[in-house]
Amino acid sequence: MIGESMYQELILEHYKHPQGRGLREPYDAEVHHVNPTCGDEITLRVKVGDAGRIEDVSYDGQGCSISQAAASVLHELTAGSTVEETLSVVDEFTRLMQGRGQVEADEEILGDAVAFAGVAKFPARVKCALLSWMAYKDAVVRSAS
Amino acid sequence: MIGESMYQELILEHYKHPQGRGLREPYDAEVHHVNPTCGDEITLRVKVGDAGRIEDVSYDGQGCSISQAAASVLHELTAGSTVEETLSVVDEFTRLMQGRGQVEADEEILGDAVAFAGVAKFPARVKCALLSWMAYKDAVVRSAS
Amino acid sequence: MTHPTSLDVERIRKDFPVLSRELPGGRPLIYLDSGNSSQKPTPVVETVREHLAMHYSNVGRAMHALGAESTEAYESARDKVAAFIGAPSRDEVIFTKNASEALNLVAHAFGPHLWGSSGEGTDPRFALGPGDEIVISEMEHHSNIVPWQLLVQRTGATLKWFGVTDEGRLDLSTLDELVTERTKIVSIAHQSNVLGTVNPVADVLRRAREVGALVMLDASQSVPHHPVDVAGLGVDFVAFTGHKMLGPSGIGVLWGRGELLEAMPPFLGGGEMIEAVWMDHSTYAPIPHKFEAGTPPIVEAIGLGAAVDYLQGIGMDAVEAHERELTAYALEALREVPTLRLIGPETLDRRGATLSFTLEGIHPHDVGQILDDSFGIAVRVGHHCARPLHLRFGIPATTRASFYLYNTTGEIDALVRGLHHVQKVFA
Amino acid sequence: MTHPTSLDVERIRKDFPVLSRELPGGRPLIYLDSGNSSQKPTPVVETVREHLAMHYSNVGRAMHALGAESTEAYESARDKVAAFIGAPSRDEVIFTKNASEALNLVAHAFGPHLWGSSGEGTDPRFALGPGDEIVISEMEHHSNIVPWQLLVQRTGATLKWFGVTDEGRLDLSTLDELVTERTKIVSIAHQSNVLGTVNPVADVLRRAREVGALVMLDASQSVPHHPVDVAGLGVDFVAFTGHKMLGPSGIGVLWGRGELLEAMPPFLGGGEMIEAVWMDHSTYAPIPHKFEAGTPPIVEAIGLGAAVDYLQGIGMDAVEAHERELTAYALEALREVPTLRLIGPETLDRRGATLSFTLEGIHPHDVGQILDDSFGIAVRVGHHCARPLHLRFGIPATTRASFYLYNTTGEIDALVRGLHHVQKVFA
Ligand SMILES: Cc1ncc(COP(=O)(O)O)c(C=O)c1O
Ligand SMILES: Cc1ncc(COP(=O)(O)O)c(C=O)c1O
Repeated sequence: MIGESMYQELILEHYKHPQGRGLREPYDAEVHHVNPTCGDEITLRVKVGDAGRIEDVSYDGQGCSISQAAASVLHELTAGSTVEETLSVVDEFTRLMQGRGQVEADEEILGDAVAFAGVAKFPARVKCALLSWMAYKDAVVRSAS
Repeated sequence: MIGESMYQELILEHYKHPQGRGLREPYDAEVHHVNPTCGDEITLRVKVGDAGRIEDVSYDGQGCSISQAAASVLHELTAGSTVEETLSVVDEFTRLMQGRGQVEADEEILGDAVAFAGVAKFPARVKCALLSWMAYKDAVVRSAS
Repeated sequence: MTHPTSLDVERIRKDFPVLSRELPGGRPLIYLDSGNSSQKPTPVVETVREHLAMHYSNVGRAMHALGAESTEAYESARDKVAAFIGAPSRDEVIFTKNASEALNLVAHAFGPHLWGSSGEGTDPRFALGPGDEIVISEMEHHSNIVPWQLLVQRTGATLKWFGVTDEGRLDLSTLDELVTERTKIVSIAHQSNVLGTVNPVADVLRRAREVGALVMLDASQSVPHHPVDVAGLGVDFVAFTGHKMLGPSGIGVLWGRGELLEAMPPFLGGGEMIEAVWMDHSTYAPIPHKFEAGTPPIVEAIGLGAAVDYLQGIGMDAVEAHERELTAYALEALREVPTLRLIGPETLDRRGATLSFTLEGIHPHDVGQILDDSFGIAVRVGHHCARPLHLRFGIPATTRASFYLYNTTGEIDALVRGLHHVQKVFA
Repeated sequence: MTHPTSLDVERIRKDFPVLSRELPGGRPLIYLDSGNSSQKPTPVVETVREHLAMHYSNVGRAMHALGAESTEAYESARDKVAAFIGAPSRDEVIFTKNASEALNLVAHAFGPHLWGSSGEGTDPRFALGPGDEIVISEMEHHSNIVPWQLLVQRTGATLKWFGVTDEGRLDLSTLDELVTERTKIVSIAHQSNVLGTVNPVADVLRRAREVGALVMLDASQSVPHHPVDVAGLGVDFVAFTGHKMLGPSGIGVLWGRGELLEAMPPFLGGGEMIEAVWMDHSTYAPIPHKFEAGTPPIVEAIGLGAAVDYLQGIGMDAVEAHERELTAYALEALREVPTLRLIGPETLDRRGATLSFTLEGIHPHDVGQILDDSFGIAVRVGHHCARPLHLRFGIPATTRASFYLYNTTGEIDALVRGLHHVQKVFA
């Protein structure tokens, strides 16, 4: 596999061994998002604890390796961070994904999620990568209200 | 002026010295045709005599040199011929004009009207050349009914 | 008689410089996505370049040397396309920007129009309102679905459709209930862009004629790959697109029976489609110009003309025969890939060189991207703008390989090797 | 500060190979018809060639190396165009096939729509029926007249228009009576393609805003020749066309305020403009894709991107200044031609480099053709797709010379010599 590949080992790892997969209790909000273009779907729950710290992000869904791995990476990155911190990661991830491969990823902020940089060149795949992240953003907003 | 020119001396001659111009009596049919694209217009009268011979084609109008010269040449070519003969000339002239410069003109049939061959390359001018000829065809049909 | 398969694929490949290109990372290119869009041979590219650089000007309206050259080249392209599809008259060939515009153009001809001020009432064949029906099929490309959905929303008419059988054929068992006296037009694909199925035009046409309905073919996937004779087919409208038949992007074609095109109201308004304009009304140019508003895709039409020349130089019979050989080979070769499920006819009977399939447990997105990443194999993955057809088969997406005159059996072997590799990666 | 006129016309001319071409009969080419369509510089031609030959594939939907290259190039062209016209967002730039399609697209947004099934009602700003009014002007190109005529025929609304003064200015004396609470949209040329007049956008916009009407500019003749900043102008929609600004044929642009584009119903239906499709309804993609049905003019957009790069490399200020010099020179030079009557402003005040005129007793068709025949001078003759404007001046046609960055004062001298010759021929 070539260097530029979209299929970084890390993505395949997360796809084959998803972190935190499965829906768990307790949770503050649950959302269900679908990508109508390709049929990928995700159900995602958020539990926010004291001081606005994420206690758990649990999820289930189906779709391609990109959408599944993105959910797994999301689970890892959010664990233990404050809502605010995670939302800035979501923003940076969104910026990277919508940058058509022209945007430099900020590894400081994104951590493992930089592995998705190659996806940004394929508009049709961007939504796969963003599905769980958008669901997460939605769930966080709902949990606050 | 170059060889391929649309402005054959003959066209300029007819434009400057139009043959048979002016509306005359008697006549069997009168028509008025307009080219809405460029505003050229013509009024044309036909007098058919014994044995279907054209006795007179008289006309008046305004427009570019091509449309004016075409009417003058028409007057000359029809004089003394049978209706049938003239209609085959009209057909050949139409074929030449609509041939986009790809059609060989039949000089036998067309006589002086071959001078218009260069016009066929300019779709916007084809209608100028055809204006009086179409009016003539129309007038002949009407004179017969 | 020459053997119809006498197509020299190695010589042909030399005309397509991109086929010898090296992709980033040193991958070769194995292009199996011509159903999406085809590559362009050097004569087409050079025709476009030469015209843009040395002969360009606007057409029709310009009365100077360059104007004459451009107009002649543009109108010659119309002659070429007309001859290529057996159109009874060159004036029946309308240049659009793609097949989608051609389909929308016909859809927009229907309705309760008020063309009164230009002296035309609605021709009864195009009068459409509540109670009237339009029939399409479940295997259509979105471009032959959405224009009709928008039309029934505008007019209150009803949209109906043929189902698709498990083998990927048009389900004609309901033909007589579906196409009735209420039907104004039946619009179906000549060849499916997913299944490869070639539809039985004559059967549909016979019923449509019985009830007085018009028939339109979306020939986007047939005209590039088979000899197509519109007069012989006997339908009313045919739409196709230049970029799938070796031509440039930005050019499509609507062919229609002259008498119908003349009866239709104009679609887009603007320069070139008029006869005379006053502030409060206009009269329209004769066809084909009536439907070509504004500066047309000049160089694109000329490039399409060059593509038609190229295809005719090889011969559409030879193209068809070559693709048939590739299809036979691929149907056989794909059989050995474990868990591969073909969506569409499994035999050569009435099908073209488009093969869509799924691999158990592996999302087509992943199949396509690994094929590309690892081997430079370009296939299409997703629903191929035919989502209802995928819903029909209960799958969100497929992987599609589609062949053209420049493809080889060696490339099909590479695809099979690639699919084995994909299965290893996701094992 | 650099002098704005620092445009090296001799260097620029080398980028346009056709300008050194010899026409049949050994004539040089003197191209004064850029208002009709411009010539193309080598970087544009080469970008088109290179993309067609080596990087081509369909965009958006394709997930392979060529698909990524093509998509990236296509979407970059959108970025370039957006930056060129100062669009607040790239998503507000919609690629059409020409300016005419852009104008028709906006006209089709109006009506008593039934977009219910896709969850959208008609936005009140686009609801149009009897009693509602649309305002254009008497100096419009047919492409900004006929789409509105067709719209009022479909809907029963009323079309009104600004008159034109004897000097060729928009007659604003009736502004308040013309643009009223009943007006839904005012659509006018930014610069007239016959008169050269640059219209006072701010005055019209102020009144439109007072009454809540939308404003569209037909910028086909301004964007190629002046720095244009759509946000600064403050209007709602702007249409222009690639082939007049050094780009290929087959590509146009609609810019619109994002919020309005989102509120508008889709126009053409098909692939790429959808979010999801079922047989009985569909949901639509976000802008810009919502308005780009089917395979877009891919290579054409990329070529337009290269044209924008070229123009920006020279600087639109420099282009404008150069054309201003040419216009000043031409206004002066044409004065010495006997019986020449200029139609349009006689001074440099608010006018572009387009000069239309008549010669007494000589039909413009004859003027144009003799200029071409004898000297290779390409001008446009006729009504230039603005027949109502010619009716307004009581003339069937004019001769029009229009200049661009590659023209020289020497070419204007040739035109003047040519006109003297024409007068001799017909004396
Ligand atoms: C002012 C104006 N509007 C609209 C158009 C139409 O542009 P197009 O022919 O590219 O659609 C033109 C040019 O033809 C024009 O000059
Ligand atoms: C069957 C079919 N119809 C219509 C189209 C639409 O063609 P275009 O995208 O050129 O409008 C396509 C291709 O995309 C197709 O495969």
